[in-house]
Amino acid sequence: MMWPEYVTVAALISIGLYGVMAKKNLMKIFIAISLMETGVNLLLITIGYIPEGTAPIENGNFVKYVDPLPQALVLTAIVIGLSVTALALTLLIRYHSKTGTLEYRRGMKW
Amino acid sequence: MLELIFTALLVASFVTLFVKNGRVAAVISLIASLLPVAAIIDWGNEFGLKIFSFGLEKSMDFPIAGITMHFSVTALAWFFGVMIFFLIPPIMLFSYSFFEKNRGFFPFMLFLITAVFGILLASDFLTLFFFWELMAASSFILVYMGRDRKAIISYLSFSVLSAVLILTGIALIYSQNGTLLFSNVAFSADEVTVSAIILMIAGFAVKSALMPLHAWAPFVYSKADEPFVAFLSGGLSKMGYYGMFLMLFALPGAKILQQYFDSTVATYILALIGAISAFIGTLLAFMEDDLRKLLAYSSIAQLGYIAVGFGIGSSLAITGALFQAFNHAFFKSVLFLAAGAVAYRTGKWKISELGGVAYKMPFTFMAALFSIFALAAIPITSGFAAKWLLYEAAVSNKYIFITPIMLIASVGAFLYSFRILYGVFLGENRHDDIKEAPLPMVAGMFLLVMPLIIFLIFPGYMLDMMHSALVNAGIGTVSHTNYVISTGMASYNTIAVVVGMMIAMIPAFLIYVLRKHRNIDFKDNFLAGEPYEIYGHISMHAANNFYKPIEDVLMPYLRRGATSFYMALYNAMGRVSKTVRRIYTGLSQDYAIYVAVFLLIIMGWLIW
Amino acid sequence: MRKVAAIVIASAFFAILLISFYQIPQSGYSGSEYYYSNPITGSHANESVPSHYISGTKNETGAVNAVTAIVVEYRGFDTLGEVTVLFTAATGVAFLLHKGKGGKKRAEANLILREGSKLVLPFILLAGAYIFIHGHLTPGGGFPGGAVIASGFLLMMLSYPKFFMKEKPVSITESFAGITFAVIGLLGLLFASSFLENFLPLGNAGYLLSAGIIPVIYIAIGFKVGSELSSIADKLKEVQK
Amino acid sequence: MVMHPVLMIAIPLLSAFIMPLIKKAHRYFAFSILLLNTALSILLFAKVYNEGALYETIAGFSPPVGIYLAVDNLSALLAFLINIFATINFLTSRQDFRFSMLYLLGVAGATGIVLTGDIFNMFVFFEITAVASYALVASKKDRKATEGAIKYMILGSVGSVFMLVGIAIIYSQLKSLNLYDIAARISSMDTKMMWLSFSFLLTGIGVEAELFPLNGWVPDAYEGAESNISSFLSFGPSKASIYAIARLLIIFSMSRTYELALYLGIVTLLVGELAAFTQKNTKRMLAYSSIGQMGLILIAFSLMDKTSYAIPAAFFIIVSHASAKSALFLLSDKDGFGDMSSKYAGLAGVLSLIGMPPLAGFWGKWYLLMGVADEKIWAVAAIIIFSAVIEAIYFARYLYKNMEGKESSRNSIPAAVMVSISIVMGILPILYNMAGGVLNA
Repeated sequence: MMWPEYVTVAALISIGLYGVMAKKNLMKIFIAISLMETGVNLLLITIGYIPEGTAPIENGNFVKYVDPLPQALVLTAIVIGLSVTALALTLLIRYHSKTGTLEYRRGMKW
Repeated sequence: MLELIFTALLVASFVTLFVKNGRVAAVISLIASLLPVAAIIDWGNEFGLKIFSFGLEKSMDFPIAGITMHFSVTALAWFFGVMIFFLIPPIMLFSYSFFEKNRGFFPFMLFLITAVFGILLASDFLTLFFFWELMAASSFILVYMGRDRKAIISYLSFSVLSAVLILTGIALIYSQNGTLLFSNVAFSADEVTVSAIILMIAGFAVKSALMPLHAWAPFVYSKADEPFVAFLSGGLSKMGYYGMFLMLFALPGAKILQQYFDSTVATYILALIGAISAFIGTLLAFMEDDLRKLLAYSSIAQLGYIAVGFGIGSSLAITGALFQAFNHAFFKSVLFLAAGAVAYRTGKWKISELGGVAYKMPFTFMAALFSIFALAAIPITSGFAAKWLLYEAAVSNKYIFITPIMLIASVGAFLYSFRILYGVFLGENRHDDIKEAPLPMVAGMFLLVMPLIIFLIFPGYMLDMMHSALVNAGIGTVSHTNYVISTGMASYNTIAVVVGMMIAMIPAFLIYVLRKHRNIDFKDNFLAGEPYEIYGHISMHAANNFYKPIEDVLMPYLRRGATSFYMALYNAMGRVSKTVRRIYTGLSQDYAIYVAVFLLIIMGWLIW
Repeated sequence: MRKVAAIVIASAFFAILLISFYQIPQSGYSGSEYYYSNPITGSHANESVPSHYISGTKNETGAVNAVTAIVVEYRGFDTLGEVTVLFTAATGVAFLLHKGKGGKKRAEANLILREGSKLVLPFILLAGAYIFIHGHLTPGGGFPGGAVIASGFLLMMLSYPKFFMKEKPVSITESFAGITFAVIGLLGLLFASSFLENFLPLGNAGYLLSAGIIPVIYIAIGFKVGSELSSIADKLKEVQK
Repeated sequence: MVMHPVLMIAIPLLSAFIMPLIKKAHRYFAFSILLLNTALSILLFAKVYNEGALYETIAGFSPPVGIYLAVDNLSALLAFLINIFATINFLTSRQDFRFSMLYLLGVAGATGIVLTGDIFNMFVFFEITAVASYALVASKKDRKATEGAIKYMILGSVGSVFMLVGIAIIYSQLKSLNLYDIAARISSMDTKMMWLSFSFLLTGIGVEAELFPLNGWVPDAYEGAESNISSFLSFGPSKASIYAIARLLIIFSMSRTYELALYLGIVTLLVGELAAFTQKNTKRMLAYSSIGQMGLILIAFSLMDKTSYAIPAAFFIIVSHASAKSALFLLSDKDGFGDMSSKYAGLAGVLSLIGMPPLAGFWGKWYLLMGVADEKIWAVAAIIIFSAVIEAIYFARYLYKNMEGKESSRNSIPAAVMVSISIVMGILPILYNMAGGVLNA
């Protein structure tokens, strides 16, 4: 059981969630989402990790390799997170230029 | 052959959709509407109407959409077919003059006819429901053309209510029986079947405008095109009773209900609802100023009697009910058409604004007059025979509560018929510049009056026609000859009655012919010869506020009727809806809280 | 009020996540409880999926880096999707921000930064290219390589306020790289039996020219990611106020 | 020709990559690709229908090791639906080549969700569709569209994080990402972990599938977006996601999950219909109504383990909702049905949604109530009846409101074609054989 990693994961996701729920500024909300994504990526890596494992690159001498699949998944997840962030920034720029603020003002409801 | 009729109707419907000229469309529709009539006449050879035969098959299995639709004509369906399909050609004839341009009445009317044809021929529940929904859809579009908000909303919501109730019932029956064919369905007295029967009857009751489910009728009847309303009231409302008859007697649901409740309470409630419909419908009718709404309430009332008959369930009662249904189909169609013809010439619907139309439109008046006689069940009309059978059934079954209600309602029918007669057709002549309705309209109305006259003299023919339907349902028939109906209590000899009435009429006729009479101006009549001028502008229109005292007494109670109940429900739903919409606060932070809480809750629910 | 609710919910979340992570086993991936079954044939295997990757990478793909083998070969379809997501985002950014010309003038960077970045740029690009070309041999690959390349252009944007990526060459590179990836996939369908299947000789594992289509795809990805990230940065910079 | 389902994903992706090179003819190009995809999906369905479920491995590795596509009748049909509606809807696009690219990518993503047999791959396709949809929603370039897109994006990102957590938990237990491998070995999973992963996945996918209470973004995004994009959202991502939830239910085949889905469906149905009841803004009303319909579909899917009517019911509701609601959204750019084809589309669409034959909605209602009656779940029957009436009322109001139209919607002909598909689907016999002989009484 790897306490530090898992505590970090849980903390990142919870803090991110808190940010999404409580922050008014949209920029901060997207930062919070990035935090959550980082937390999940760390979770995936941690799941694949074996104590004393090495990177799964074969170099002749047999050693204990860590699980390579989560690393591949994380690669994908990072890129996806990056894409979403890029698009989010774009939308925030637009929102700011339309309303002059990064908070909901007289937004759509009901 | 049978599929040819369906195809021809559908093709005609599509063709008329693209014909802009109303006359051409009317002719096409008229010809197409003769097809089901021909089919009915052909099948009549088996069921008691021998005219001619061209050998149309009686059943058909039609595979469509991966399922098989079963069609076959039964005695019951045939009787209702006679009732409904003979209405249509005259209505089409009427529409020939009524619609200058084809705005969609004809195609959807033909579609509606197809649907009704399908309902009557259906011999399994899926087919029945399929065509039932087609009927609902096409009639909704016809209502939609009336462009009235309340009519559209109420008709669509009640149609859907009816459809889902029926569908649920069908689904329950299927889950109990594993089959949908009428011939294979065997009811048993368990709660699933009983609730299925009750749900389906409630669903059918919507279409026949029984009292708590009637709220759509006044709006729809007063706003849609007249020929359609004539068919809606005359024909489509009978489809509800067809379904009820099917559920109660053809598939013996009435027996099951009796078995399950160990008493006739369920059918008694049906009869009671029918009687209340008749009573309240009548009350509402004679206070109504809008001619079409008056006729709508009158329809509700008259249709209530049929439910009474079904509820009583004796052979006498059912015979009376079917007879009443038949009469109502024709006289109410004529009345709506006559109202349409009057409006066609005058452009007015309010009784208080009409008057003296009969002087200019005598033929319309005659058709309407006869229908009103039938409606009010005056003894020389076929309406009387039907009501008489019903009363006798109610009395002989000791329905001591229902009988008086019906009698009062029947008296009420006189009251509002009088208003139609006097307020619209007689009285002060306010319309000098109108002329008689066009010939096709008059012809249509007179064609519809014909059956009323035939069955006035020969009610036995009517009983012959429903004979096999009743026998198949195991109900038994009333003994009769062509013009004598004999029940346990008495016998009704139409020849004697007609001759008696004639004899009574002779003195009046002689007086009219022999004595020199002079026409008295209406104003003199009204003011007993005093000079009109001294009164200034007084309303001489007797139909205006005619029943004011009764209205003053009853209106406070009637105002809390079903319609206002539905309105209250509607408003309450609106408030609930507004509250629910508050969930969507428009803040993504709140939504994120929902997501997180949802996740926590389902985790908790699943794990612990 | 909202903050209190958020704190309560977030801490509940924290607790639940911790409790659930507590139960995640760390016993590696080779236990018999992880033995997979083939969903098509229904047969059961005597190994788990990750151990298949570890043992089979060299023989089945010719690559040495198991992560690369998974990213490009075993789960190459995911990677195609991933590239597509990035592509979608880049397109979206361009779609939503296009014609945002100019922005306020910024002060020029100082001489050292300007000249220095000119000096390092080729090396950065070279390093990026090295990373994605050797993706099947060493840690790294198309994505990190592309990101390094984009960082070079980002550096240029920072030091030269008037530095703009030319839209046309960037988008053509982007397109061609994407087309290469998809076409290689389709060629796999044509020459071998399934989409993205290797149809080139595997070569000697451990050498640069080995592992069949992996280097080709990774080079394409490297170009694609590089150009996309640069164009995103460029677009976001354009509208800066 | 050997039919490869992967082409239905690869070809749109490839053509999206090609698109910047041929900016001029982008509309024709994208349209022909969509047509091609539709044709492929028809071929695919024919093949699956005749030969049974189809598996296609990707990159030549047998499934749990590699990714594979698993196509059965339902997924082939859904792929067909998504593609054909996308084709028709695309006729209404009037924007530049980037729009066409995003649109193609969105469609490819939705198709991928439906076809794939791998949970992580599904996640990737979810992201493709989602990212494309965010951009498409924002394409209107006004404040409302941006706001809707931002809300969609925030919830979508949170959802995707949760989905990934769910995937991670499953992976930590089974070391496999293949849906069917997971389904086969789910019983060997620790129960608590199983429920955890199920909750995370349900929440993650539920955001896209518009389930209450995860659907906060729905009304805003639908209202803000251009009408053809609202239409796209209602037949593309949402339908693919609800199908993904159905798959999730099949994988975690436990009576409790089905029960949960049933409750969720009921709540979603009621909230959606009630919220639509007094909504004055047409697009918002349609959005709430979509939520309700999604609940209905989920109710149908949640009866999957009990009755064979469930899947046909869900399918027909999906068809009816996808065609009719998309058509109504297309018409919502103008108030009122001005011309003949928009009148037809509006009326037939509403009639399909409230379940009139021979439109597809009728069969949905029919099968659903059959299933409910089979199971004798009275409360559900009552709720369905109640919601049907509510729906009828607000749609009647909608029809009334739109009756007097002076100017006609620019999208009226595509909308009419879309609704016609609902009719064709309602009559096409082949679909009923799917349901087996249950109807041949």
